[in-house]
Amino acid sequence: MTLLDGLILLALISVLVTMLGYRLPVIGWLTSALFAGQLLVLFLMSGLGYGGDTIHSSVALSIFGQPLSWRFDALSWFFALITIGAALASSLFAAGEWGRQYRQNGGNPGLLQFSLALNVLTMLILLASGDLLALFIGWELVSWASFLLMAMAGGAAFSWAMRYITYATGGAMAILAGMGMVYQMTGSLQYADLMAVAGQLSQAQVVILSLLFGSGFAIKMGVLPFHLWQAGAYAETPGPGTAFLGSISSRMGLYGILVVLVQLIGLGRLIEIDISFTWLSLRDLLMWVAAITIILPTFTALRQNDARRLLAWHGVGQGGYMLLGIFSATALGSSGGLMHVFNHATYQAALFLSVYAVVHRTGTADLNKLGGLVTRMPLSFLVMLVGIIGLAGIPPMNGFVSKWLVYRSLLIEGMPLLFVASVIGTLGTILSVYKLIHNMFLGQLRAEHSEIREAPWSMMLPMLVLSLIVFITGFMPGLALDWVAAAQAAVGLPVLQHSLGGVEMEQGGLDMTWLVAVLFAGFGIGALLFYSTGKTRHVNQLDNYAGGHFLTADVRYHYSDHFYAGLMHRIGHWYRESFQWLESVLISLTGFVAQGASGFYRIVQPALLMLVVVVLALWVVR
Amino acid sequence: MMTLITELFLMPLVAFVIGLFMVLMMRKIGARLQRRVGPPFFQPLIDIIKFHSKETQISHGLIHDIGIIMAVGGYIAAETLLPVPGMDGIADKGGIIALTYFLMIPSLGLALGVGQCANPNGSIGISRALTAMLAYDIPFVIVIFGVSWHYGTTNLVEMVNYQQANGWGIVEMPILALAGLFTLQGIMGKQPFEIYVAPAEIATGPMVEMGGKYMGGLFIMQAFQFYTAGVLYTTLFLGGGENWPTFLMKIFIVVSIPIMIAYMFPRYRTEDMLRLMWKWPVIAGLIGLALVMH
Amino acid sequence: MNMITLIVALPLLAAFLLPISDRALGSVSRFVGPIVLLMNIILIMTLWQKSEGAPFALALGGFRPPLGISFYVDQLALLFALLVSILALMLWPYKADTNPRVFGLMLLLTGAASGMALSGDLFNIYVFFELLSVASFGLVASLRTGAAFAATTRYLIISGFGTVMALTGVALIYTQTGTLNLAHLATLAPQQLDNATGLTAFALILLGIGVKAELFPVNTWVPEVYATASRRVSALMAGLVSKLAVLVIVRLMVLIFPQPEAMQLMLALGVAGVLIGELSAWRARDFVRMLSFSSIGQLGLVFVAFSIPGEAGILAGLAVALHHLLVKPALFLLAERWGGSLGRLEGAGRRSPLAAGLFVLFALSLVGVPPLPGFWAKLLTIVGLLGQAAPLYWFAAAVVLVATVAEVNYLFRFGLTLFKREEQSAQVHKPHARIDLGTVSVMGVVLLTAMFLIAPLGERMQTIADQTTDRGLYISTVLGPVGGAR
Amino acid sequence: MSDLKQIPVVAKETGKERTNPLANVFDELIRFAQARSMFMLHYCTGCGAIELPPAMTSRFDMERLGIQPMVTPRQADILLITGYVSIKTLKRIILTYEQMPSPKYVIGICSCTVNGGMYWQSYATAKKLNEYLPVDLYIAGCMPRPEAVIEGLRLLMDNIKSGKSEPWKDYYQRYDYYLGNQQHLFGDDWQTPTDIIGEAEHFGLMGPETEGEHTRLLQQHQQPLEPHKMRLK
Amino acid sequence: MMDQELDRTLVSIFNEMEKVDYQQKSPRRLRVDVAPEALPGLLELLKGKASYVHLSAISCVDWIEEEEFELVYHVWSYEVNSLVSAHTRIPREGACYLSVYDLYKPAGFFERDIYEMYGVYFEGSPHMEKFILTEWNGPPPMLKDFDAEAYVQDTFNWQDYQPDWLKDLEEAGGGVEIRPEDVRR
Repeated sequence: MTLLDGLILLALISVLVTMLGYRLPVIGWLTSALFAGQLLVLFLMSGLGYGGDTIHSSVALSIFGQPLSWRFDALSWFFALITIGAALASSLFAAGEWGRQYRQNGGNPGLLQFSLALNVLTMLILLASGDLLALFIGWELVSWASFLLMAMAGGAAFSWAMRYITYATGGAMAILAGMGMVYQMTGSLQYADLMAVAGQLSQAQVVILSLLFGSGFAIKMGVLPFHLWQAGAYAETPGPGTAFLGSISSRMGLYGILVVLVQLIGLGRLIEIDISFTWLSLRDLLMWVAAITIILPTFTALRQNDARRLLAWHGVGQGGYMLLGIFSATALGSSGGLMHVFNHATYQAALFLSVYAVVHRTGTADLNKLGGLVTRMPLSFLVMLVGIIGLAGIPPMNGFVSKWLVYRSLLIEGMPLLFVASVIGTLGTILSVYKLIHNMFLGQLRAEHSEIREAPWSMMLPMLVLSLIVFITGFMPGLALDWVAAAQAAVGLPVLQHSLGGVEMEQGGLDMTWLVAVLFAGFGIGALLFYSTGKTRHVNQLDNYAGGHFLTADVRYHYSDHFYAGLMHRIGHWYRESFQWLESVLISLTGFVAQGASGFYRIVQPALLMLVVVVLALWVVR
Repeated sequence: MMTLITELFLMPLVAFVIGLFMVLMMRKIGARLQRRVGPPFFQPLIDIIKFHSKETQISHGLIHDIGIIMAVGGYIAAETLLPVPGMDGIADKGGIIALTYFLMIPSLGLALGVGQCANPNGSIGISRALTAMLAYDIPFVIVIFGVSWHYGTTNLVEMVNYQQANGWGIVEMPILALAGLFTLQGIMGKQPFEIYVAPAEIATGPMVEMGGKYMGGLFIMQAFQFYTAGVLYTTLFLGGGENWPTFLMKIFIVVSIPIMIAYMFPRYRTEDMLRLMWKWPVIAGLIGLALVMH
Repeated sequence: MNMITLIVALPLLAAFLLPISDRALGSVSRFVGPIVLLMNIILIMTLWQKSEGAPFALALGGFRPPLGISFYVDQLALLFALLVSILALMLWPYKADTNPRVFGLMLLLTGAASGMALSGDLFNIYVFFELLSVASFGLVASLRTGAAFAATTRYLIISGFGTVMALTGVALIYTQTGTLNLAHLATLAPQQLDNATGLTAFALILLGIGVKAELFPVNTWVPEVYATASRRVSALMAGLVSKLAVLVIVRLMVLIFPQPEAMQLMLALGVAGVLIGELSAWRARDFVRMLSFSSIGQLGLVFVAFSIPGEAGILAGLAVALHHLLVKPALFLLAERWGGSLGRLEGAGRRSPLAAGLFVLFALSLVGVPPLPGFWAKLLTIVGLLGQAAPLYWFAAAVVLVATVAEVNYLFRFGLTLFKREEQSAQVHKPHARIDLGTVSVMGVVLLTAMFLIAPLGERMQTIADQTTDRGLYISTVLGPVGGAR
Repeated sequence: MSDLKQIPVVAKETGKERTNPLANVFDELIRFAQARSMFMLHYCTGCGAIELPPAMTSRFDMERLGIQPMVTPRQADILLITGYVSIKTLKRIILTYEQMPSPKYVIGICSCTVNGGMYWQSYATAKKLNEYLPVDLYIAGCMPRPEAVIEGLRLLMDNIKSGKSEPWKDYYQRYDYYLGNQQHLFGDDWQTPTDIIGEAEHFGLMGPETEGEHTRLLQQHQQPLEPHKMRLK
Repeated sequence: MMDQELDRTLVSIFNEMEKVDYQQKSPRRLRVDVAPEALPGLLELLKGKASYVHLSAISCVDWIEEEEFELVYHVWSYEVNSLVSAHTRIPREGACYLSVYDLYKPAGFFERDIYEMYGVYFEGSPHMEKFILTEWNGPPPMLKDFDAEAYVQDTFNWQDYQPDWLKDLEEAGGGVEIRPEDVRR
């Protein structure tokens, strides 16, 4: 009964508890306590995070002659930490008043807690997988668990969940095909056998394997060609479910890529393979896919008018950074990619929770119907501010550290166009996150929102803790970099030498503690200079210069719709919705073929059919 | 350690003083181009004192104040990353990538402050300012990549030493320097790319609700902005500061070029600015990059 | 040993006696059928204990094996005979208004089916196959509606052609080898049947028997018949009868036609069946029509699985067949109250949560979501297919995978409409009959236990697969150790 | 061009007595800075504004005096009211004046602001500007030449430097008088978004005549606009 | 240039209508006097047949002695390059007239202005609310019987005139070139 078994057992218990007690009003607190328990068990295993050896589970099965085993190594510990942390934050958020209001509006908070617990259980099983078969089992369970979480909101959520599960099953089938190929090549599905034979695989085999496994995992990760399902599905999930999905659910795809492409097949093999007619190697192609995944979703997010949709599109975009970091295969780049998983999980969850705090109070997430909430919901504003600084990757917060690592490795490797592409992504993020915080919290406070209050404490607590984490890992990135280094070692990537403040390198390293200290010293001097002169006088929002025009409260003069008009004049016509068009072509094609197929069953005259069949059979045999 | 603390305090002060003179130079050049006498010697300083001494300091909320504090404080912190003759500050703790992101903090702070003022002119101005940032940052990033690749380091102090050893950057990377100069126009936010401060159209955009010490803070920020642009360009291409007289002469010349261009041009519309910034400097940058890389 | 014949004889006897006893015993005659089936089950169970795995042959009427009718009873046959009786018992038409003739036909069907499973003689199989078709015509038309009669006539014509083809195939084999005993044929086949005529014979038999097994070109009757017949009959036909036909074909393939062209022919037809079945199910908007197309697709998958050479193929095929045998009838029973178009079904799940839960469970297993047994079946098939070198097998694997995606799409389109909150027209959904729900939940329990006991079940099926592919064992048990040189 | 003395301004020297000498030096510096760096609000109310561009450009160059045209009242110190003041424009002038941060100065250019000028018998123009808002300085002339404008500005600079220029306090100290005149013109429901009485308290300039029956009339139908306080609960 | 004798179309229009007298004011200007009820018809004909498509203004004259308002419609033709001003007289008391907004869209503004300045109400004009004098709630100011100066005297008060303004100026060292007394009257 190893620690790993304890963890999985606890997760199973929490699923059962939520399944049985989903009607109890206190189910939210119960689930949060169970998640806290799981976190505790995880800390007991925290030796893994600092280079400890892998913990094996005592359960080992052999079904149809295939051995199944489970184990936890540094990489899975790192991902499990994020998963349980995000789940704890989401269930705490949903436990208090949010749950009561959700129940009044006809929702079922118990079901939400149950699906959260189920998701965590399935993810732990996936992370603990010891061989390819266990990996696939865990993968399917995770896809179906998040299907439940996405579909529980009913109505529009059904169609998005339907779209998601079709994509996810396509991905799973690709992985199954990959497993079949591996079995055909190596005769077994164990990691060790594949790693042993990976060296001798022919180029064609490596390409097929990496495409099958890569595209399978990429679908869940929302990499470019398969990213259409993610934004809508995450936006339609009820409240904290989105925070959980947005922060960790799509990173399971990254875990898969790390295990199969990086650990088993090894990036070295990918670098060797050159794609004909181009000077790109397969790894460069994957890096370019990641770079484009950064740009396109970010600039789609720029045009969204729904806060949840905007953040969900950013989730897709940020996935590109992680892939870019990991495929760079250098110590700096891969640590940047891995740390970005942790960073993104923290600030994405904080952002989603603060959006849902606003939705809880105002009832809408439409950016054109909000404004000026900073005076009424200051703490939510603070959380969103910390979140957007993290998402945009600006210094004091942790987002900057992981992006710096990725940029630094691109700089050393000498990949200028990728460097510029990812910076374009960052700039796009800065633009769209400012639109988010401006349309929601700044600007004119509407008359109907003047009486709303700050979100209740049960919702505010997880948000504040998350934003604190975002700042602390930004201030002292060494904390997270230790886990990342252990994960790198587990996966076979070169390990990054780092200090508490960041990375010391003679050609220009980074020391965040110094930078943040100097930054706050600068703010201190600025504040000193500011508050030493003259007493400020606060005025009402109507006391504004508008060219001599008298502003009145009933007029909405808050500039929020079509926010970047100038930019859109230049790049507006570049938005061609080409991926939606491609998808609709695929669907209509299958519909056409299906019509042909079912037409076969409408022919009435069986005798004629039989004659044709017989003639065919004889001809085939002859 | 003691010298570092004094450096951390001294560098912003030096930056402020030089920045003031740069603003003065700007207004003098502007006046001379319009065949005017131009403001007296201490005019920028007087303006700032006057702003801070106003009786009324109109504020629209705490975030409006924090915005100005972030703007001024952000630049004060950014100055310590720029090496000047004799003082290196914390340039080695964060290289040129950290510096570019540090320069984004003041504009983000200002954007938040202006957002709270709930003035439509302000919001339109900020959306244009961020679009301008998107416009000039792409060629700027290409230039940074080329420079860091050429010197093999992102640490500004190392770059200066490299240039002291074997010649200025502008000699080895002329086209990149040209692209850098083009983006300098955008970074300093001067005339051709200054649509976000269109006085007649959107009442100076972000600065519409800034009175008293708020506007004073922004004047200080402008001084810092000129200084940072000048010193950064000199550090990257003109061999940085080996001694104060030549260093001052270099940064003043570097800053005077965009200013002279500025007073010749009207303001571009946002989409034309995007087209211009994404065409010529990017092409020049890429060509320079190609030359540097091979 | 002769109890085994009782399994076949008892139901046939009961079937003939039933109409008479109905007049004499009145209502009690309703329970004659289930009692007979129960006795059958007990008989088979005791037989399985006694034979503890060793196959044995039984020559009827005293003739030495190559001549007379001989039964070959090995694990596979016993398994299918047991399943015939169990499934017939579960899907027994308990409704009050069914007239006694339907009971008779059901018993006839079970007798013929178990006969087909057990018999070791080609002609004997054909006779039982004929008996089976006759019984199924009667059952399918039992609802006496206009549509039922029209569907049955079309079904009659197709299966008539089918039986004719099967007969010509058997005749062809007889002319070539001069014998019809399977074991004897197995010894002669490598020399005499390994040529074009052998292949034609196989093709003819394949298509002939394939009618019942919903093989691709000859399954046009499936949607109409399942839509018009009563749900229990179509459950029986889709679940049981098709599997027996497949069993026969596999038996022939293993023993008589081991050449690869035969397998590839079956594979091609199977792949076409999967593709056409799944795609038309994806288009279907009516619950029962969707189920019938889905069963065509699943049967195609069974053929694809069985066409993998060696015992891996048999194992995979067996797994997929058994799984489909359990899931499809359950879904048909659910269709009792949930027939009709997609729109009518909105919110049905909220009214009967147990039925909706079971539907989701079966759908998940059909699609192949792990720990459920469906996953292991699909895994074995895919791994088996990809293990082969021939590109046709790889194409088959690709088709199966794409088909799964289509399966998920149409199954869960129905699944989600069940849970949709219906707004205005709250169609009155009659709750499921208690007996239907009972059988479906029993099948659900069986599925879940299979999930937990997957490891031991895996070994048991592995032994069955080894035994069936062992041609030498078959020949030696039937013809005795001397291996009858005739 | 009339001198300041004639304009009836009753601003007494209030405020705290200066104890330490340094405070005087500091005041001196502030007054010098305020005098030497005046920002002129670019708001052309009437025809006189045509004289301002020549005053700004190369021939007369106001910038040598430290004067720059600014667009928003928030950044401006001087409000130049040029040309006839129609009743409609007067509303905008008062709104802009109240939006300017004090110390603020008003210069009435052109004789139309002094006594109605050539539109003296028009029903639509305000005749005497300093009834509605405290005016520092008048520059007469039916469009005074740029030299006169600059001369006026220099005079204003001297007044500021010598600390004589206090009329902006008068607006707060005698708000009731000004409000009365304004209500007389615009009707009793006249209101502006700025809360003048609040500002008077802020600067400690609440004289006896700040509140009166006119302000009571104002408070009847306009609650002073409270700023949105940042609150948690 | 319009030829000396009148254009045939104009002549045909005027003959159609009775009680119409017209005189050629200058080569390009024609004055037409017509009865109030006939004016819209005339305008319609001018616009339709005689290409007078541009209504440049409607002016109103207050004949206080004859207790009448005179409305003048100035219509211009681009082809013939000539102006027709149609004059008509309407009674002064309770003056109201028909709007020609449907013929000429600019009429909306002119009618609104005249209503505000003279009080002549035009039925059918789209918006007849206050236009320029938003703050004015006195009588229509352009009427002759409105004495603006009297109104100004009692609503506004004046700067008190400082007679010795020149002495203070001279004390301060300034001075004027032309003394006030010998300024040309």
